[in-house]
Amino acid sequence: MTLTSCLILAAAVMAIGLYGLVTRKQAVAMLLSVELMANAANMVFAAYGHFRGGPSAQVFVLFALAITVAEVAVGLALVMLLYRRHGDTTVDLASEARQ
Amino acid sequence: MNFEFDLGFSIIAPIIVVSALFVVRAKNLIHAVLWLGATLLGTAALYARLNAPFLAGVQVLTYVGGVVTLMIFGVMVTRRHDGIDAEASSEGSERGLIFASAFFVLLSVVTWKTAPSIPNPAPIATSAQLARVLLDYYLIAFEALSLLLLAAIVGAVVLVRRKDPEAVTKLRQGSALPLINEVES
Amino acid sequence: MSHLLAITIAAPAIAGALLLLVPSSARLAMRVVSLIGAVISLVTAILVATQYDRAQGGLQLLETVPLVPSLGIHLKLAVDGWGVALLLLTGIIIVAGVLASWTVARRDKEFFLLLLVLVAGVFGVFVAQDLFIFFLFYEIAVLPMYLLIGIWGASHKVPAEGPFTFTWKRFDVGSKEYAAMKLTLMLLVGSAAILVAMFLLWANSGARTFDMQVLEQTKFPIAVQHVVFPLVWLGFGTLAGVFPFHTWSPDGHASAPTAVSMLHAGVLMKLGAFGVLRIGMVLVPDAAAWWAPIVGAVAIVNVLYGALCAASQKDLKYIIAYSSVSHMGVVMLGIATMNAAGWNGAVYQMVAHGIMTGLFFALVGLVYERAHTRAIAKMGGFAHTMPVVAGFFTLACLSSLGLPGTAGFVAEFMVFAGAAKGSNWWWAVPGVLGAFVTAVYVLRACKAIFWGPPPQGEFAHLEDVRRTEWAAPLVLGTLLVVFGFWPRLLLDFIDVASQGYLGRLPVVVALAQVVSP
Amino acid sequence: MNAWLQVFSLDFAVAGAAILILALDAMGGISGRVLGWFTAALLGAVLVASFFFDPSGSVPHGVYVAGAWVLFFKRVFLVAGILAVLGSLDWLSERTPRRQAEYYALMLFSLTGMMVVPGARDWVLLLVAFELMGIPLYVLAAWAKTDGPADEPKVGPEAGMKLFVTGAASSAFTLFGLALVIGETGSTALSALPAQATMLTHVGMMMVIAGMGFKLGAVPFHMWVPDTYQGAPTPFVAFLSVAPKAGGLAALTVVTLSGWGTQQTFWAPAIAVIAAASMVVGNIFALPQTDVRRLLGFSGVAQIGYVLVALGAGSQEGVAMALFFIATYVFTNLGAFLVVHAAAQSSGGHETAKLAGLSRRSPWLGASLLVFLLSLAGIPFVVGFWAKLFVFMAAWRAGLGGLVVLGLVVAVFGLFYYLSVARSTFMSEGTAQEPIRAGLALKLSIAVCLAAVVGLGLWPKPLVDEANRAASAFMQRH
Amino acid sequence: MSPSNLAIIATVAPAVAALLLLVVAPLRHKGAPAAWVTLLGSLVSLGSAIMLLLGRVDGGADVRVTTPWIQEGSRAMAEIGVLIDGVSVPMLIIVCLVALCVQLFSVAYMHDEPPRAYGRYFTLHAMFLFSMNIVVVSPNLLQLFAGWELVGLTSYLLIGFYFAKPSAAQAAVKAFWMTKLADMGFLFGLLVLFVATGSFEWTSTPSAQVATWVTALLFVAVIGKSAQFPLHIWLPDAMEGPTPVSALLHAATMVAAGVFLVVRADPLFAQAPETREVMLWVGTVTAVFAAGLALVQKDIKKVLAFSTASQLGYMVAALGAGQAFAGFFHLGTHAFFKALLFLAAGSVIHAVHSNSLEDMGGLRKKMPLTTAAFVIGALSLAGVPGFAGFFSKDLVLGSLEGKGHWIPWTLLMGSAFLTAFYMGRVVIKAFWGNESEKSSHAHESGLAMTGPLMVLAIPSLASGFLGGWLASQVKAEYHVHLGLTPIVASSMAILGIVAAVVVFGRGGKAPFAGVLEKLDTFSLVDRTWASGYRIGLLGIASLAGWIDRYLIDGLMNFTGWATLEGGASARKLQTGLVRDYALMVVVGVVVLVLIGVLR
Repeated sequence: MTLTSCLILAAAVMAIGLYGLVTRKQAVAMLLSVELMANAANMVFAAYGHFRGGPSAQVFVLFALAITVAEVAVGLALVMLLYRRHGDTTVDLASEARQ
Repeated sequence: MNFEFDLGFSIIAPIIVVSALFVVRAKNLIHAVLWLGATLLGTAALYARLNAPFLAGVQVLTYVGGVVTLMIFGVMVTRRHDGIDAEASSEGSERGLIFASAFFVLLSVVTWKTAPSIPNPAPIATSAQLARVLLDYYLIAFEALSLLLLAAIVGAVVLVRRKDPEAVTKLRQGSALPLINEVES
Repeated sequence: MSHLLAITIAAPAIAGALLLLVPSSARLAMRVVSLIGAVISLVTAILVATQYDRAQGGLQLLETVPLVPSLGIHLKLAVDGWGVALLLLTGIIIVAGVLASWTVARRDKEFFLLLLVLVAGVFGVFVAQDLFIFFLFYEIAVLPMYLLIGIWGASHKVPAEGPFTFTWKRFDVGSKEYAAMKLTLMLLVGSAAILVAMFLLWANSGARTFDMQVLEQTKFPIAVQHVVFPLVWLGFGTLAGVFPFHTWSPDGHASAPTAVSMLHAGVLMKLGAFGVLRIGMVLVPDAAAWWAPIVGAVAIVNVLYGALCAASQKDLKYIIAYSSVSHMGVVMLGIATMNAAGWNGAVYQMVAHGIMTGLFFALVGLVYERAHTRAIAKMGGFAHTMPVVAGFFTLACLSSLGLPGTAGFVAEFMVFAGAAKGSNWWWAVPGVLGAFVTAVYVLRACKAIFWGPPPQGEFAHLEDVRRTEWAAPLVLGTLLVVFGFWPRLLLDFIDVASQGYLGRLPVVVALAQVVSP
Repeated sequence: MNAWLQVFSLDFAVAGAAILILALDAMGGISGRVLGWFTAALLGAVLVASFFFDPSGSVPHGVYVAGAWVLFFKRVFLVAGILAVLGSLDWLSERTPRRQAEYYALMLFSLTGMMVVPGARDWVLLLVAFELMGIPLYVLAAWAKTDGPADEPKVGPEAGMKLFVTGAASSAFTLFGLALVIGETGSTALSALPAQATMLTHVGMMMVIAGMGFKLGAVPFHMWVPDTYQGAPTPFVAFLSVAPKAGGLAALTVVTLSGWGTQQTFWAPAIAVIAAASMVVGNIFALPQTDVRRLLGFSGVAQIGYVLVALGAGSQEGVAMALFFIATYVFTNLGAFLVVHAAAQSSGGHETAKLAGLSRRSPWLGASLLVFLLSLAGIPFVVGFWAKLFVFMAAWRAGLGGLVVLGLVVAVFGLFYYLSVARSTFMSEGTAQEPIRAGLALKLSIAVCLAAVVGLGLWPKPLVDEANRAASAFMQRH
Repeated sequence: MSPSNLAIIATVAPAVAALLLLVVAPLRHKGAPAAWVTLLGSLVSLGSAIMLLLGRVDGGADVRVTTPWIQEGSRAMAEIGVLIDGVSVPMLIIVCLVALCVQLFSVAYMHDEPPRAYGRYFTLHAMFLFSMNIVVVSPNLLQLFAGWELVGLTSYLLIGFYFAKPSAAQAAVKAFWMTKLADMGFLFGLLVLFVATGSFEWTSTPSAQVATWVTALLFVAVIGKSAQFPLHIWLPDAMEGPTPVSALLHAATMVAAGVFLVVRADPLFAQAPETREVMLWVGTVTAVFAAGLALVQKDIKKVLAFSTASQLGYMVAALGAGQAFAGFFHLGTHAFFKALLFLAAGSVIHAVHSNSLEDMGGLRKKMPLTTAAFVIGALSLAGVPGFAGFFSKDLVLGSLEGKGHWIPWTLLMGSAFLTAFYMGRVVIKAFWGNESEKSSHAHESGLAMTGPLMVLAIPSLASGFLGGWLASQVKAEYHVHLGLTPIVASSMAILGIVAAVVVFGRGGKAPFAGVLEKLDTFSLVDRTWASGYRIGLLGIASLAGWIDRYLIDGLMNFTGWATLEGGASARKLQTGLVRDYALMVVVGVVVLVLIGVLR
């Protein structure tokens, strides 16, 4: 196990998250993809933390986790709102605002 | 660059990747959330392997325990009553695939070329160290983070709370959709 | 240090501000305030002319206020001989313009406000000695036009034809909104070019200044000049109606209300030519000398092509509008000669054409107000009922075709003489031909409108000029003749400026004095 | 601890105000309208305080540096906040009377985040502040929920959702990029960046820039802009279209010039590309818009392009001019949105056509809108001209002539659509004749914007001097 | 009073009159006062001219007074002023005298006009005299040009005096356009001269090539103004104006300006033999051609018009032969007798209310004075020995003989015969023969009209004897030589009259009349110009107009259209789908990363 392999693993997860983000129609599924991406970022931190040492990387992960959770909370609220509006959480339905 | 074989990583990495793939491709949203849980657990294992047990713990607690639960809740709440599972989108998936792979390839190549290899892992930071830094160096950030969480909570509550008389009236008239949290006031 | 120049600029602006305080119902007060503002600037313009020392020449009545010194921007006002002549022109036209818009019925407060703002900008351009301020005033002069045309203008239909018929779906070609938008956009594309040129001059001036006196002394690298000149030429040239960027002009002038047409064709188009002369020719002389043949060649296209287009028009205002394109070509031709005769002629033509076209549009406005049509085919015999209008119209026609005894002759003759003297003597040929074509179309129009049997039916009782309407034709017509018989009234000012600027350009003068045949 | 208090006094004040508002609301008995005025007053007090109390200084470890630079931004944010609160007051009390306090509180939270951003010199603080600025915006964007006139498409949730998804994606990228950057440099301090720059750092930094670009609404991270502007409550959009932009600009400036300053060759091309793309795309996409909010949205994208041109200059002058630009942009764009809001309230729609006859109905509103539009178009004697001019001059001096020319060319497109709006307001005759009704707060807010746009247009020097001072403070302290 | 002041007064007096009438509208609108003002102006002019003449008789020298007019780089590019010499003073007298007579005549002739029109008429007359005087006294070619153009303007306004008549309007415009077309030559000539010599003096001596160019270009203007072939077509049409106007403009003064120009610029023309060659031939052709057409005109004024063109042909031919004095002399005599003829014709027209020869006949009993005047004029025109026309025509033909231009000489002799022949025709048709319906009610005009006739009859008879004096004024040689020319010329005149009596006395038709009539009605030259105008000018104009509207402007529209369409189609990228928005973020990141990596 090297830093490189860890980073590439993270990149893979990030890419998968990206893929999910841009292909899934379901709002919740998009949230899941965002989670994957955030998770990938955390992996990178952790990997650097392991190989480079020092507390900053790990601290950052903690902050990142908190931020992600906050985002998820708001995101889910929005999903709920969307569902009330359209009766579904397929975000494609929410495309009225365009001309 | 030397590539040493590491059993833990060799097991964890495929789990993470495969479960992540299932997250984005699973037709059933509940399944997808569960697969996410698997990914996150795998990540926690990776943290542990990376000498960050504290992180692993946090990961399990907040993510697997918190986020995944929240997600499942979200799915349950918003699933349509006829119970049909959502299908993974296929529209535009080629574009997504292309750009996602482009991103991956790009990043991998750069990583490979930069070769940030540090053969000897540094000494790990203890939880105590973390706490010290958190409350000194990162104090302001920490404070701001608390504000951030407060804002998120307030925001989330405001969004889902149903108080607006107009909406309530509409709901009573049946023009809006029936919801789990019928009418608050 | 007198503040004559500042007063000249400020008077209309302050009158405009005062207009805001006049209640909308006090319509006469509104007009009087506007007129006073205009008259004050005319008077100060005349005072400027009397105070200007012709023997000394150069820039006089200097006023400077630092505006953004860190960027080399100063509010620097001063006047040279050209400026004197053009200030007078502007003062005359705005007074005539205010009088000509006495009968504006709709939203008159805004109308006068915009008119006065516009003219303040025009005054500013002619006296600004800081490139930046020059540009600033230029923009102020150009922009109110959008609303003036768009709100108070007149629309008409242009039949869809030609290879670009499909664009009619998107544009209401011929409508006032179309005209206003086209005019504004084209002129602002020009402004963008000017801005780039300005940056180039500023950045290469060494001193990082916009002071035109400093810039005049600066020897810019030839590469810079070669970029700056075409930008200035086309940028300002768009306003001067340089082919093929003239197409805003016919539609714009045809759609604009009377006073606006008067001001726009009479004064605003001169801003463009003045910019080319003052910035292009004076600040970057080396590139100007290189580009002059092209400028001149395009100018003669303007002269002839504009005249031919005018000859084909059936709408009175379009005829006058195209004649402006043609006459501005004469101005540009004069500028391109780069000798004293040509420059004098160009500036003189600015004045002559300004007065002439102002008169034209004032009269067309009168005719239109009464007959409610601009189609020549419908008119005829109007001289029986409106002889005064007919008389002044004929006078304007004569100046337009360059008849001796009118200002137009002096101007055109000097330009042609300058052209013939310059390195491209043949420029004079299409120029003179253009004057002939002008004779054809103006007299044809004049005949069609005013001559013939007395009008019948709806046109039988058209009124001749009424009291307030006398002023504009009388003043402008008289000046056409006065300046035609005694050109030195203005030429003495203009010449001293041309001399000064030419004297600083030894290379160019040597080049221009190659006598050809 | 004292140093902290002093340096963060203004930020604490705003955060405290947020909590105070929430608490007052929880106590009950105070009408939302009063809360709104109270919020504005609190912000006003903080703004006034900023002129009498110098919060300069830095906290231990150099995590945060305060000075003229920070103060400039804080004032901009405060002004934007006050104007937005005043502008929202009537709409809120009429449309969502039951959740006014939360609105103000969330706006104050967001403001707190913004105010911390410019001074942050540590990645963690920067990130948290940035997110603190962003997350309340997601909520506010979706504020309309299902309310609104029956004939209007209810795009409130959609507005929030679009902002959220693009925002979350951007955040994820920022996080990932930061992970690379911090990992490579081994420190969360921005100052560690230049010394340790590897290619991975650069890749990470690009992702961070992308995150900032999202907040700025720069191309290609701008897709949310028109949709969100259309769906979110217009008074909020007025805020959204200026304050977070200023925040994003502050963050981007700090990240590039302070953190990454010596690596200009790496980031300058990226900024230039984003700037060019923003100017072109914003202006072209705005052309066919029929909804004023969308139109102003795309115009905002273009305006951000202009700011980035100044930033791309990478010089102290460029920074100063960007500051000037964004400060004036606050007044201009906020004012424009508020006028549109006022007009739409009366005519029932935000389409350009619905503005017809505005100048007849309410001459002052019409004139204000014209002034704002002209300012956006960069016409002399309103402040937008100076802003654009200064930006271009700075860029020109830095050798970005190409960008300047491009900007000038596409500015002409801009003129077209601004004038199209002006045409509706001034030239078309609408059916309605009665004056637009607008509350005192809204009028006050618009009047302040108008006064600022015209006043600064006539005499830009004070603000230029201030911006220069802020920029020089920033460039010297790094 | 100094000669220069006198000259200025002579020039400006009509201008003052015109200005007064223009500004003080009531004066003009009343009618009669306008006539007095104008007459006063003309009288002052004439008086000053006579005083000038007396001064010269007393041995006064040439005087030239100028002042700068147009500045160019601190020096005067052009000057204006007066030149008093042997050419300008006699010409001034001729012009003022003829003008005064015509104006006097008009007082009665035009009295049926409404007062406003009457006032306008006299205002224009004053303007005309002013313009003509500018030409006459001008010290350089530029001022001459200015006056020349002003003459064109007033002639335009006078021809179009009856502007309600479409034909008059058309004729006025046509006259202006044709002369303006030719005047371009003048302008070019001026420019070439200016470029070559830096001045507009006719005394300058440029290179031979330049002189040829300048004179050739000036001659183009002469062709137009003096109604030479092929630009003569405006002259017959110009008869639409009131008859006194025809007398003034198209007989004595305006058309003479062309000849006057050549006389003035003789020093230049002397340097350009090629131009003179051309002039000789143009003059000859015009003389013959116009005489032929004069033969078949039914309108008395048109006969006179063509005869004018023909006589101007003589003058031009003389100038072409290098005998400027001959041309000038003929110009002077022609001015008197042609004015006389026109005014007499006017008197006839006034009496019978028709221009047509068919409506006349047998008028000699009813209008003896007019008849006498007309006959004197006709005899003078025909060149019957003893009359003024004889001397001048003899000089013209003699100069051709002297230079050995035998072909033109022969042709002009033939033309002289024709002249006598067609004038005989007119006299016989109008004054002898049977009375027509209209002529039966005719009666002699009043003194106001016959008076000027009598005044003009005197110089028509006697001015031929002034040749010697005139020659001394212009410092030319002059002697009546008794050679081939006078004999042939006088026999031609007499033969012509005899032939006319033989042919027309019995009511016959001229030989070849049919052909000539065809030629006249078909009017090839006219048609050529008309189609040139319609197809050439208006055709190109409408093409240009179309191109501008639909191609050039179309291109501008297209630019706008393409931009807007571009915006509209680009808008489709804004799908409204969140996924796509997210995708754009990804794209952006990838691009940025690429930039970062590749940089």
